[in-house]
Amino acid sequence: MYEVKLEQFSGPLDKLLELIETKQLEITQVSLAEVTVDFLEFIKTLGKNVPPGTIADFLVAAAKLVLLKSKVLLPDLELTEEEEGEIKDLETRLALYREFAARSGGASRELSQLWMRKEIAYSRPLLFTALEKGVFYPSPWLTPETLARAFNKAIAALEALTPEPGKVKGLIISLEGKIRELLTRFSEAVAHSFRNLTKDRSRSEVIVLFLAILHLLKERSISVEQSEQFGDILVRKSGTISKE
Amino acid sequence: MEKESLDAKLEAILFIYGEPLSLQTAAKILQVSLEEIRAARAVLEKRLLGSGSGLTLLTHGENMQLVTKPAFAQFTEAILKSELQEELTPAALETLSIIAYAGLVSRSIIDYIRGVNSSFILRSLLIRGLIERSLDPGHGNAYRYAPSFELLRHFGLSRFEELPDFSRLNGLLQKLTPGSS
Amino acid sequence: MEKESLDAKLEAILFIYGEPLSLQTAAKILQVSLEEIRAARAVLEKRLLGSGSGLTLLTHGENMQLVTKPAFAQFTEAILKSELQEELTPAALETLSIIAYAGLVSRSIIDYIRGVNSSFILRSLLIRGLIERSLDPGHGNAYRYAPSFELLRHFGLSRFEELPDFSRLNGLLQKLTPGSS
Repeated sequence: MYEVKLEQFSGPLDKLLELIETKQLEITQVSLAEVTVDFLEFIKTLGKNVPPGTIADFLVAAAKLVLLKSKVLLPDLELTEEEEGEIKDLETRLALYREFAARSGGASRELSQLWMRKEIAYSRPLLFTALEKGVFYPSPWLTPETLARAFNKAIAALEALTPEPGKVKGLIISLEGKIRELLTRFSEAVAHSFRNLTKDRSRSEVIVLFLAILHLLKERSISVEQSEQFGDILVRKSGTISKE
Repeated sequence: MEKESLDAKLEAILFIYGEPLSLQTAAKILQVSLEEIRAARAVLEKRLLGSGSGLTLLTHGENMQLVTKPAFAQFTEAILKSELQEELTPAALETLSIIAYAGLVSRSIIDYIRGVNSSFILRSLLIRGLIERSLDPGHGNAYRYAPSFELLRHFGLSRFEELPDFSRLNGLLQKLTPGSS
Repeated sequence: MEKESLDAKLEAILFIYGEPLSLQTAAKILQVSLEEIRAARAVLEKRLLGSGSGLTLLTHGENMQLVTKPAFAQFTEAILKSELQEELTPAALETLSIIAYAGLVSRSIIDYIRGVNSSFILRSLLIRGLIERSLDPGHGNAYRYAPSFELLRHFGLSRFEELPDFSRLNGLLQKLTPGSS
């Protein structure tokens, strides 16, 4: 049964909480920006055995972190109201999650302690003393056909549970591959605009590109520049001079 | 909690046991002497009488049993009747259909197929006489469930294989619950 | 025997029924009003606490159940030969804590708080009987989840409001689901 395997993967909020608590930070936008690179590093380590849906969850969180990090890296970068909202939402959710998260004590620890106490109250089974032989009480409308219908419904629900692969798979694009692709293109042209890089690409690819750029930023192999508000972001290899 | 008195502990185990329990067994479970159990029984009997409880202690020689006060015996019938008169819920129907199409099936398989715990519903189907249970050989105290003969008769069938679309549906069940019986 | 008090009658029917019983059903069986049953429940709860009884009353929403005192688990277990209590995984713990503190919560809220898809952990908690689900009115086939009496019994609490820091954490969750309780 697959549930055992699947439930072991913690989600992006759990990972973020772990990173923040390891650094003993409070949950603020600044501390989220601080752990963004570690978070992206972690995504790279997610192997093939991680369900596509989980990877997608991580990428969605990563996109928000990237926004947040961009704001810190590029103070001029203006965020839309919606983007500001997304960042704020991540912060609020993380604070709420911390109250219940297994890793951070809180409610989960209280429940765990109650559970471990093993002070269990016991009840009597339904109509303990009334279970006598000879009673037969079907519903008037209980027929072989109603049984067959009920059975078909139950089986259909069970079949629907089987995880469908492939659906989210398109979202997963190797981060490593993107980084290599970026480096090649940087050697061809000195400066690339982000708009050019992301032209004709799917939303998920744009996210991955963002991650790649951030990763390179961290390694100092590129620098980014935004000349005006709402303007395009220029990405260039470190050590070269802008021609513009 | 160590200070809880012995009569309270005795009451708790009698509540769970349901049937008449001997002084000896009670003494063994509560890890006290026979004299202590006898004394606790007297205390419990007196407390139930004095506190306005709805329960009372029956004593037959060395055995004792926790039951409702005689005046309340009528409620058993009323409760049973109200339980039986309830329509079968969709959940009960679903559980019954799994048992009927499986023929003989363990509780863990039923729970797996339904995705929820079925113990209450199984008990209720048993009380209605729609299913029967037997110990699952080699699985400790676990039970297996089968449709009752009364149900078959009610349907006017001679065997469950005559249920609509039986072989296909039974086959689906076998396929979806691999390695189980 | 007409003079027997209502709380004694209520105790008797809870004893007979065994499973959680709603105020409505109890009122119907005893042929009294809901108000009277509510009052009888309060009297019964108080009497059980004060009289040194081995039993206690669980309350969850409109339902109540008569059970043994949690402190006596080691003795009652000797009778039931109960199965080993499985550990709770971190995912199970945090999902359970959200449901227990919320009282009633939709799957989308659980997913939102945990940041992951919770369907498989919910299924496993349902199969273990620790939570219950019901259709979310006005949301198609979506389910809402609530903690079960089984969970209350395992925690050894009389009601979920006794959970540590309940009102603050419940308040945080209520803010997410305006209109539900």
